[in-house]
Amino acid sequence: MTQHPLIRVKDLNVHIDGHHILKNINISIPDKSVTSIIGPSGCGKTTLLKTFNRLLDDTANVTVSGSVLVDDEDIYAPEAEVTHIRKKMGLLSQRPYPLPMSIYDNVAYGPRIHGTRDKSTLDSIVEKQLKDTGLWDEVKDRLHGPANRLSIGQQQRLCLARGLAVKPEIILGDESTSALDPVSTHTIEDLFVRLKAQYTIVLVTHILRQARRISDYIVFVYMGEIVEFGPTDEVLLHPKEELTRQYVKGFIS
Amino acid sequence: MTQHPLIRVKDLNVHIDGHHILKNINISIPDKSVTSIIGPSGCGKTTLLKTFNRLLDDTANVTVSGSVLVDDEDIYAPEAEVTHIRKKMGLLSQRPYPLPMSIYDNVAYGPRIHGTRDKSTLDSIVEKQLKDTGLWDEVKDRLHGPANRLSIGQQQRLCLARGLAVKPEIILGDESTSALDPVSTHTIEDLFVRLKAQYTIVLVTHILRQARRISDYIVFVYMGEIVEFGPTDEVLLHPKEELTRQYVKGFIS
Amino acid sequence: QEGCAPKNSSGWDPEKGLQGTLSISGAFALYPLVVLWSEQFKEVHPHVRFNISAGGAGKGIADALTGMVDIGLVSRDIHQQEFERGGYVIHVARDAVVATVSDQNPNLGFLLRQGIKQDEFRRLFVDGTAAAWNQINPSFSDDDLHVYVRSDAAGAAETWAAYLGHSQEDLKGIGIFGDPGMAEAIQKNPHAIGFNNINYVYNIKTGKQFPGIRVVPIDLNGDGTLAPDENFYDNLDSLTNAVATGKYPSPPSRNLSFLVKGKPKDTVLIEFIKFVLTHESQSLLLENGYIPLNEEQLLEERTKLN
Amino acid sequence: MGIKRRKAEETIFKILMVMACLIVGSSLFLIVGTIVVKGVPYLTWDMVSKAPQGGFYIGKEGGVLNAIIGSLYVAGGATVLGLLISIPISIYLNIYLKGGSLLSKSAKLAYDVLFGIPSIVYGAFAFSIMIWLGVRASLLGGVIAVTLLIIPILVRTLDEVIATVPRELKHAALSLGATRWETARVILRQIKPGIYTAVLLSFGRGIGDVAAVLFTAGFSDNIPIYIDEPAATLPLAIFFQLSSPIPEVQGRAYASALILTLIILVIVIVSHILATKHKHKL
Amino acid sequence: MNFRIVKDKLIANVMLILSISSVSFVFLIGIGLYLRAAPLFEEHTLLSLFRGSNWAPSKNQFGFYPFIMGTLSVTLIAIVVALPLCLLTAIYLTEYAKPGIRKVMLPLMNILAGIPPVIYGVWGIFFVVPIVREYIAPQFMEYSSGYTVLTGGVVLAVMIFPILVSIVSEVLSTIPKELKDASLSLGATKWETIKKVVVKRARPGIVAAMVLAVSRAFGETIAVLMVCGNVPVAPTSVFDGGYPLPALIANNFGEMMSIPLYDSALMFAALLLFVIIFLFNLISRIILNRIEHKYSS
Ligand SMILES: Nc1ncnc2c1ncn2[C@@H]1O[C@H](COP(=O)(O)OP(=O)(O)OP(=O)(O)O)[C@@H](O)[C@H]1O
Ligand SMILES: Nc1ncnc2c1ncn2[C@@H]1O[C@H](COP(=O)(O)OP(=O)(O)OP(=O)(O)O)[C@@H](O)[C@H]1O
Ligand SMILES: [Mg+2]
Ligand SMILES: [Mg+2]
Repeated sequence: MTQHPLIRVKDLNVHIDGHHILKNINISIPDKSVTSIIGPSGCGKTTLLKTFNRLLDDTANVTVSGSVLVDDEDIYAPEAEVTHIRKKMGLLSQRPYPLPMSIYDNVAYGPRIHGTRDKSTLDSIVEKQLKDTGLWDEVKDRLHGPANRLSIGQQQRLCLARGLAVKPEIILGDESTSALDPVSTHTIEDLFVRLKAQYTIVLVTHILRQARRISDYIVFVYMGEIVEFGPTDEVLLHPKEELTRQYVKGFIS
Repeated sequence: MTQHPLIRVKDLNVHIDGHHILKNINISIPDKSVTSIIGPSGCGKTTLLKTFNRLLDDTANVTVSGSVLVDDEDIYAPEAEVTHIRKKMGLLSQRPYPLPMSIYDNVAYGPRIHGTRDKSTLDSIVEKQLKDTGLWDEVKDRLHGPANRLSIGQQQRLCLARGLAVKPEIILGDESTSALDPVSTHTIEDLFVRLKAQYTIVLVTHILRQARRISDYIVFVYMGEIVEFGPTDEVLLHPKEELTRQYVKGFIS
Repeated sequence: QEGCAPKNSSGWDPEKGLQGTLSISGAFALYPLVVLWSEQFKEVHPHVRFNISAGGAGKGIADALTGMVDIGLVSRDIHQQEFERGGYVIHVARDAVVATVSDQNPNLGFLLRQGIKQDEFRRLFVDGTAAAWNQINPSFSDDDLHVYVRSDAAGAAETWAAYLGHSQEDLKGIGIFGDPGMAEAIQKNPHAIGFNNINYVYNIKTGKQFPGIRVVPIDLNGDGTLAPDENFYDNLDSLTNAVATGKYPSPPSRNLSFLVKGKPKDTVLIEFIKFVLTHESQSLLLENGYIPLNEEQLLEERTKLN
Repeated sequence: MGIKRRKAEETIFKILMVMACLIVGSSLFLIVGTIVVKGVPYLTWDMVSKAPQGGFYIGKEGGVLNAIIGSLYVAGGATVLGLLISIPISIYLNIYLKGGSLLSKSAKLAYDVLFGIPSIVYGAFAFSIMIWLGVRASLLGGVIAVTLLIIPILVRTLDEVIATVPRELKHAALSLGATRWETARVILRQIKPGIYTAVLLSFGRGIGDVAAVLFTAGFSDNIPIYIDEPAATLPLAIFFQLSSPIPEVQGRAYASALILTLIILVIVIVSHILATKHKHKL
Repeated sequence: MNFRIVKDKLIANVMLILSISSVSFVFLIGIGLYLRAAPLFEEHTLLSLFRGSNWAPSKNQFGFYPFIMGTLSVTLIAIVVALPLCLLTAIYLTEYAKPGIRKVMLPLMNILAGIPPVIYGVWGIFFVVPIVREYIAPQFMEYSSGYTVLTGGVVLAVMIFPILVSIVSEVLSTIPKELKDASLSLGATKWETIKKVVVKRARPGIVAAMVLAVSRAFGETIAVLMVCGNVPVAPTSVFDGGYPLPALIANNFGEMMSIPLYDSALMFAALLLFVIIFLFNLISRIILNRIEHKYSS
């Protein structure tokens, strides 16, 4: 871990409805690299990503304790500026939710609220993002049609494009390719690899091959706890913990 | 194709909002086997599955022409009985939607409406289905908690369990493992393989390896048309069409 | 629990005496009285049932004329069309409408001393052109004049208009809802003039006028002063006396009536109306702010039943 | 547009919202306050436990039990009847019919129109029919008129709420082989809080309306026992007592209004409990 | 099994009949009103009824112009007052307010929906009339009684608060949290999320609630008639008295229903109101359909 840790999580605990969902999370996520979070379904990966972004704030019966430091700023400090934090971190949620507007407006939404008004600038942002995510050809004829008519895979890519259009410093992707075919998956993976030169990327993924292909570090979460964290090859090929070994066995064999 | 074709689609065309989404589909899906539908995101896979089930019926601006014969009964015939057809075919939708009730009630919903009232029978159905889908251990303590609090992957397995509890003759699974970790995916794949002895299974999947592992036949759809249909190995290893070759290239290499 | 009310035939039964059901509906003004009367009637004739409901004079008339009820309670004049459809009217009580001002009215002294003539009232309420008090009578102050009339269709307004030779729709002014509303509006505005039923002006128990509100006397003979025999507004007794003897003109005093369809034939109905027209029943009126019929009127109404 | 300006905009609107909420809240509190202040001095046990005895309306003994029971019968009966009619209609329009069909469009238009028709017109309409049928003012007449009055409220509110249910939910139930009716029941479950809102709105409208019952329910001092007897209702009792010259009786009008408010309060609380109980189960 | 399907079909037919009969009910009311108003047309032309401004039934003068203007102005004032207040309140309650406030305010709305119009009228006389008379009107003119279209509009606005706030809150609260999260995680402030996403998604519902509220305002009777002065003259300023159609009907129906021509005139007033509401709804529905079409899934 040579790089500067950008996100530092200290003693994070999350309770939902009295259930202890995340337990004593301590982790430092390095700058300018791809970190993958893996773990069985329901182990708390999505919850972890959401705490980075304070999206659990207004859910009923949720208590979050501990601290999350981003660029040495504690985002759970009372004086923290949530909007600002969220702009800095782009969360690409697991279930794509297009905003109730056209495809174009979905992508332009972020830049617009952050002050870009110029039509041609917006046009080029939209085009670039849609091309980057491989959606351009599929939707270029109906940019002004409603976004919720897209297929699920298209929605997923649209939400990716929308999230990347605000140029977040940190990208949090929650199973961002789960609904995509191999070709589109490839496009997105390439995109992430390109982006990591400038951004910090945290991905949740179930596909160990994908984790292997694109990530520098891997976090293995099990039942709300971090079991192992380290460089990709170490965790996948020579896991220290028995639990990890069990989990990646399918991959190794 | 030695088996008896169970679903026969003839000259099926679907238009949505004036766009030609499915074009001249002709296919016979064989009995007691697993058929996988593959193809790039947005090519019309979900739409095709929905036409098998007449779920497009109530969407505005949709026209369906052609015929779909299930067991030699045309489901688009005016006198066809939709509820009956839908019971026969269990559609597991791409985006899991738990019903607004408890986990238990979600699974018991189907058996209940189809006449099972006995508490202990229901209990055993619920337990069996949840065990089959690998969810039992995760939820057995909160069977009567709300289903929409589950993680996405858990929801997906719940919806699987719910759909299988009806004991449909034909299972239509739309990317049924997209949100699952390798272990759960494995459980589900095994389940499908076991089920095919009695049922006809049609799956949409993006993971070519998965298609290879579990399916007997493969349909490759591209831009609303069926490009190739045949036994798994033929299509994946020795595709006849150039388009198919392109698509499965990533897999072959 | 629910079902249909038992029907019993109406008439005379040797064992039970009078028996039957009387249905009554109509004006709110008469409703409390009729309820009282029916209670007393039932003490004598326990086997008579009453169904009394309120809903407005027009509703009472419509009900009575279509045979839905036996008696319609009426607090306004009966229109020709209603007579033509068989309305038969028996007066059962009297009421009076008086003009009212605030006791803070700058002209109160003048008003109490000289009253207002009929044609001055007409200028106030019908012409609607005067904007200051002295445009009505030069001896009044030049304060603003605000005329209040009733915004709801009401017997009182109809009667007041009839006194001026018009109908309610010809009265011009700011419409106020209901008698209590009018009394309150008058109390609050020293420059206003309006009209009320007497029981909203006099406290029934003490017979005195309510604080804040004063009756404007009518200068009956138009001589510009209020002679002692024109001045009977001091308390409720003297006013009701004046109404009963006809010193206070009609209109603005008015009849409250029962309307039945055709001349009544049903025994129970006739007995009840007769009962209402007895002195004993009439004596209830005064303590409720209404005015009993005098001897001649009672006789006249009773003969309508024969 | 810097973050400061955007934050400022949010702050400004937040202030506006708080002000709006205060205005709305305080005007409403004022109304309830008026009723409480003017009604409490006259609120006695007799008011709620006795029917008017002779002379109640000139300030003597009695209470408005007849009107309380009449109102509960009328509003309760109408709400139940209204639900029985309007739930099927809104289900039909939203679940059975294809979106955008002519019937569903014209039905929505029809209900919007019906919603705006003054209650006096419903009263007059029901009254005309009653005269035509030879039915006199009675509990039944009142229930029918109020049912007509609240059906549009129920249908349109339910309609709006059902329209927000995602289509996927409907598909989920359908593809399990549920009939449309069974699917409808799942959706009703999802919108239960909305149903409470609709019921409360319409019950409130039904129990508070004067004009619809004025000609149809009649007004009687007897506690209604039979469905074809005239029945007093609270709003009419309030209306009527307010116009009395006697301060005592006017005061009782406010006490009656207070009773009415308390009845609604109880119903709001009970349905709230039902609603949260349901949420717990979900 | 078959029984379920038969049941479903049966229910479908019952519902179809219910729906169709409820649609025809509108026609029934329209036709009923027309028939009862018909005697009036024998003596008056439609145009003279619309344009005439003299109201003197006993002299056979039936001018409805003042009443139409009265209705329109009172309703307009009510909407102008109520709409922004209620939208802001509903948004505040669903999105910003602490659960405690929400738990008090929303049930309060339901209680208020049940308070009889008479009480609103009395409240108007106690509070709104004096405020208009003493404080607002003197800023603009010499004297006003306080019984004005403005007063009527304000009281009416308060009366439609409950329905607007309840329905709009109900619609807003059904917006999925994920959708809001999507916008928030793009760095939008909460307000921006509400303005651009929540309100947009809820727009059909909000517009429908508005349409309902306006319809209700057109038809509200007793409370308005107690405070708006009821002078049958078309108002020229908000401080003039006005006389809306429902007030005309309610005022006179009980008293005059036994006089045929008067009765017809009142039924004509109801018919007029019916037509106004119908046109309003038709137009807003056309607009609503456009919106729905654009954003529906
Ligand atoms: N109203 C519409 N107008 C134009 N195109 C539409 C409309 N509705 C759906 N489509 C298109 O229909 C196509 C088929 O969608 P479908 O959901 O069947 O795709 P899919 O193959 O399941 O994709 P995925 O793998 O992403 O789920 C998509 O390209 C979608 O954009
Ligand atoms: N109210 C609740 N009561 C009990 N458990 C809850 C509640 N809400 C969430 N959970 C649990 O929290 C756990 C973490 O959920 P999360 O969505 O973070 O899982 P995940 O790792 O993202 O899973 P997936 O891979 O399926 O998306 C799940 O097991 C879920 O069931
Ligand atoms: Mg997750
Ligand atoms: Mg799909």
